[in-house]
Amino acid sequence: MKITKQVVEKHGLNPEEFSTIKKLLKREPNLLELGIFSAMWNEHCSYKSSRKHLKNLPTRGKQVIQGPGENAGVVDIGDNDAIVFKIESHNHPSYIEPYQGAATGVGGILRDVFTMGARPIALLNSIHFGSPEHFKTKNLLNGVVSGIGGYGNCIGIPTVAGETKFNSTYNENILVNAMAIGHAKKDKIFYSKAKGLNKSVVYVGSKTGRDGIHGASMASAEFDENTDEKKPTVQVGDPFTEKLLMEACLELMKDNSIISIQDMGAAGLTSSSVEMASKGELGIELNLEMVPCREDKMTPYEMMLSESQERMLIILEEGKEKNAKKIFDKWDLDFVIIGKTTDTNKLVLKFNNIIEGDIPISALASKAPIYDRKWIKKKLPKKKVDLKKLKKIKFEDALLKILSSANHSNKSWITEQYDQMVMCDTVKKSGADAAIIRIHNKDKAIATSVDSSANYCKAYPFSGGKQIVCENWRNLISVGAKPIAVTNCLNFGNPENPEVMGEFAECIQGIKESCEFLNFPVVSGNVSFYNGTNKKNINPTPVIGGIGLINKLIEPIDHQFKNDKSVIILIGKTFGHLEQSVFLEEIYDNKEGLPPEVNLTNEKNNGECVLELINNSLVKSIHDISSGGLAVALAEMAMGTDYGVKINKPKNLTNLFKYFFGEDQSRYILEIEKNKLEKVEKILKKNNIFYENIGTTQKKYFEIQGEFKSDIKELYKINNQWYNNFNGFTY
Amino acid sequence: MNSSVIVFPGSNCDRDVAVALEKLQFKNQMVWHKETKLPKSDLIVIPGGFSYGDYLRSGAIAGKSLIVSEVIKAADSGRLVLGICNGFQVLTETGLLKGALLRNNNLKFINRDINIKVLNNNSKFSGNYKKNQILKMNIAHNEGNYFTNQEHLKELIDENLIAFKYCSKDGDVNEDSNPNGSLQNIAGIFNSKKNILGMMPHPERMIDNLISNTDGINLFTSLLK
Amino acid sequence: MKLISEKQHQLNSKKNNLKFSVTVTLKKDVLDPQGKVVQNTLKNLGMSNLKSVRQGKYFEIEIDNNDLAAATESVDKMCKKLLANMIIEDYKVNKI
Amino acid sequence: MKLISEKQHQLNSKKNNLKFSVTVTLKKDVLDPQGKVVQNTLKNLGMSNLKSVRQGKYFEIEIDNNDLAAATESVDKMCKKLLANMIIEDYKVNKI
Ligand SMILES: Nc1ncnc2c1ncn2[C@@H]1O[C@H](COP(=O)(O)OP(=O)(O)O)[C@@H](O)[C@H]1O
Ligand SMILES: [Mg+2]
Repeated sequence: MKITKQVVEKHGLNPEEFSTIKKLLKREPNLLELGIFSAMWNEHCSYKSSRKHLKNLPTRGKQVIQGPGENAGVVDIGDNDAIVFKIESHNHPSYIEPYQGAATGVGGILRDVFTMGARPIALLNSIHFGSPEHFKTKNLLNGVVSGIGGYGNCIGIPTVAGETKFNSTYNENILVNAMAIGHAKKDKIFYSKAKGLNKSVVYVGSKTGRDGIHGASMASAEFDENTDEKKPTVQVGDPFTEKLLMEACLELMKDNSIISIQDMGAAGLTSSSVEMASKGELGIELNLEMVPCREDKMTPYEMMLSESQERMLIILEEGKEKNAKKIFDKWDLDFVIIGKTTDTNKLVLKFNNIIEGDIPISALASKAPIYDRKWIKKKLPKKKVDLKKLKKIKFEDALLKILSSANHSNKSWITEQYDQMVMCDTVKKSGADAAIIRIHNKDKAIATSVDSSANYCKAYPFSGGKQIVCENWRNLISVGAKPIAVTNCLNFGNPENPEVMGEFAECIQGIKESCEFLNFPVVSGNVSFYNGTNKKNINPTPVIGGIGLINKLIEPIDHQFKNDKSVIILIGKTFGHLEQSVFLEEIYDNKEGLPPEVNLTNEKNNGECVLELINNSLVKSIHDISSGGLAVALAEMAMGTDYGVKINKPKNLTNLFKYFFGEDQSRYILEIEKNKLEKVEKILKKNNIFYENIGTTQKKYFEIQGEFKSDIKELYKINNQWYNNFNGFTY
Repeated sequence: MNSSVIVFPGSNCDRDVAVALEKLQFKNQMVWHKETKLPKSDLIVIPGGFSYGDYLRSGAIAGKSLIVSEVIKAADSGRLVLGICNGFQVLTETGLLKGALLRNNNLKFINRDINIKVLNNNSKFSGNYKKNQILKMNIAHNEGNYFTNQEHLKELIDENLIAFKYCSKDGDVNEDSNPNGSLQNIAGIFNSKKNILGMMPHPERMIDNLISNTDGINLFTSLLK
Repeated sequence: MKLISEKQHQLNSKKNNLKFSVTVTLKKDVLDPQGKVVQNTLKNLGMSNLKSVRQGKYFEIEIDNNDLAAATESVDKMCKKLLANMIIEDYKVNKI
Repeated sequence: MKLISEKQHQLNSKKNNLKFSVTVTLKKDVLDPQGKVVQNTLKNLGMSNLKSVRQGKYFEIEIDNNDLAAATESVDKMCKKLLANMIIEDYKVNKI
């Protein structure tokens, strides 16, 4: 095929990029080579628009074994144990085919984790849909949820936490982010860097089919009216084969056969082989006729660009081939030596002994374009919302409306579709502020949560970025864990749009400040640009996935009230910040003003002090205050238990709604037994923590004195009915 | 007591049940499905999971594997066989237990704590429970909707072969306490000789208060008597 | 052929019902994990001359309408709207 | 009709392959929750004259054998041995 302008354009490369390719090659590429450049140089693989900004993120710390740049991040949790984790987006495929898109998203992120020698121990997800009224939402929601469950349940890894949000900004572009966590021995982590010459390059796993060709390029292009044409690139996941692949890889990893291992993710065989060679500063030569194929007459182009799932590339130590093959035979998986490492620093592709492609590795990796895209600072909203100008509403109506809303209703109809208990180490599952997963056979555990707040980030990307990190930190603290590191998935619109690029740059700046201040480094992550349609970009939606450590798991804590007549303590100052709150959004559809600002010093002090209280067994239950403010947080602590609260209205109350629905940051609600109050107050005072004693628990009723009283069973019912009303009968 | 846990490709509760067995003093061995001989064991467990991905029908393909013909022989000779979740599905597919497990009636995977009632405690598997005792267990399945023909149902009832039924917290057996549409709320059954038990709930998940509760322990300890 | 179908049609008209079968299959190049496993199992069971298995879905649909054209159209619509996912699947409708 | 099928047959013979379709459906007295939900969903989508939906499985099986009788028999065996669970399901084999 002649490489015309159209062919180049179809590969998502612009004319300048194409001329750079010609310069690097010192000739015209053929179609195979063009395809390979297109895969490696697209946003998804090259991070060409984001790299400059990502460099700002803090990635180091005593606890960090491996930061960004490998398949997943690795942190040290002591005793030769390491936690391997990462989050990744699968937004575009999930919009096109929700079940398979979401399922293969889970499959992909799991491979990233077990590639590094870790046995996956937990899955999380962050899913964002359009407004519930949008005609596509129901189908997408049901498809995505069953796809996530379908894959995770089948492979037998518990899905333990996540977040589900609805906002019209995602009407035409949903977000599906999946996170996986694995456990490895610190001295047995595997990396993708190739080493040594003439080593066997081995293909293992499923056969290669024609699926997902151009998938990686698709992930980096906006949707338009012609999205339909891109449809056949969706892949079907095969969790059963992935389970076999996982067990086989983990079995092979027990001895010292592997030099380097890399999953075939986006851009399949191309990116995996280039990555291994590039990191090892070597060349790789592949004999493509050896590649196990699912269909007849597959071409080298198709083999190199296929995104068939459930495949891996391994570089083996000499003489280990036979033993390795035995393991893969046992698991009924393909195992084929398809090439070798070379000293040419080139990717050489042969098909039946004819050289079909020959590209310097550096041209594909280190010399891939990097852009300093134009970006503009967000213009900040000046206006404060004047409550007096809004229609009056009763406290009761406001609270019930929020509790019954799509975003704040109970999500157990989702989480019950996930096996949360398999592996028998799930100490706290979905519903808690963070999940707790015990390290198998030990008495320590990790905590984990994913968080985002697109409304905050839209209004002021910088404080939004700061806030999500803090919210995540708070969720980990709230189950008694010491936060240690995060992964992040940055879902944004079109980076060629300077406003979007500005949102990106500023969110990262915010994330950086919080992570730095809290010693909460970023060890892995993923960027998803081009979320939007026809020039309408989604609200900036960075998602943070955090890990915390519980050194001694004695009495795990959660947010549910435990006793009658306990004292309720509110930690942190309440100013009554309502702009960008759920209250204004749900009740008045008002999205004006700035989001609440985080004071990092208070955040850190409050969190560390709360942790001290928990570690001294002084706290019965605890919940951080996030979207919905104090009232919603209190309701969440009560619903599903036998205990409600009796809250006194504060004396210096300026406005009831500001106090109860304001979203000021760095706050926690603690349930303290009366006889421990003195001790608790002593510690709080010693640490200079601002706190208020706001009421007590009581049986059966949720009560704000003089304002509102309801049976908690009633609240629970209201909180649980959204999905049934929404869904009716589904397929 | 010696036990064996059969491992199929796609089994994923094999480790969980092995942990439970060992914790409760069984001498356990894992048996890979390609093996043609069973080790000497008093109890054979077919664990939960998604053998062969649950492709075709859950349990169908595992039901055709080599090792299963050995399990059938062992069962016929009176050895104890326990099928949990996918294991129950495998047992019905092999015919060791009658009936079939259909899709849950809401067509969704269900993972939830539920209650079951011990209907028959006069068996090797349930001797340590009290009759009509209410247990809290965890279910996690797509196909737990037990179905059988009228004739067999009558046999199950007449011969007291229903081991467990789904019930409410207070022991009510009714539609509201039926999570998956199972016939008569059936959660587990015996074969006529009561040496085989198939059940959808996961007793191995209920042996540790830190994770859940300890309602599953008596099932394993009953066997030790 | 025509005769039978007419007779059937008359029969159906009496009951005022038309019956269709719908088969939904994965598109040619799309991975069929189920079919693959079934195929391997059958081979392991000794079915040596088996060449390939692809698995799909099957529906039997009864329509309360004796206008064949209209009924066929509505079944077609059902396929497009719900029964088949046109991105990875094809479907076929047959009058039975 | 016949013509096409004959031609196809010849074509298949050349390749030495025979192709069958198998449909597996739940027995009449077995509850079909899947079919029921599909039916309700279709009704909710406005398909008012829908009378009933039953859901089953569909297989396309290629046999490397040009003896029709033998091939049909071996497909039948596959059904009995694996594809259908005769306790709850019926099956039908068709040459295609
Ligand atoms: N898609 C999902 N998958 C798993 N768990 C979910 C999902 N959506 C929500 N959850 C769970 O529901 C609970 C409430 O979610 P959210 O309101 O986002 O919590 P928080 O405000 O503490 O971050 C959390 O425990 C979360 O883990
Ligand atoms: Mg929280």
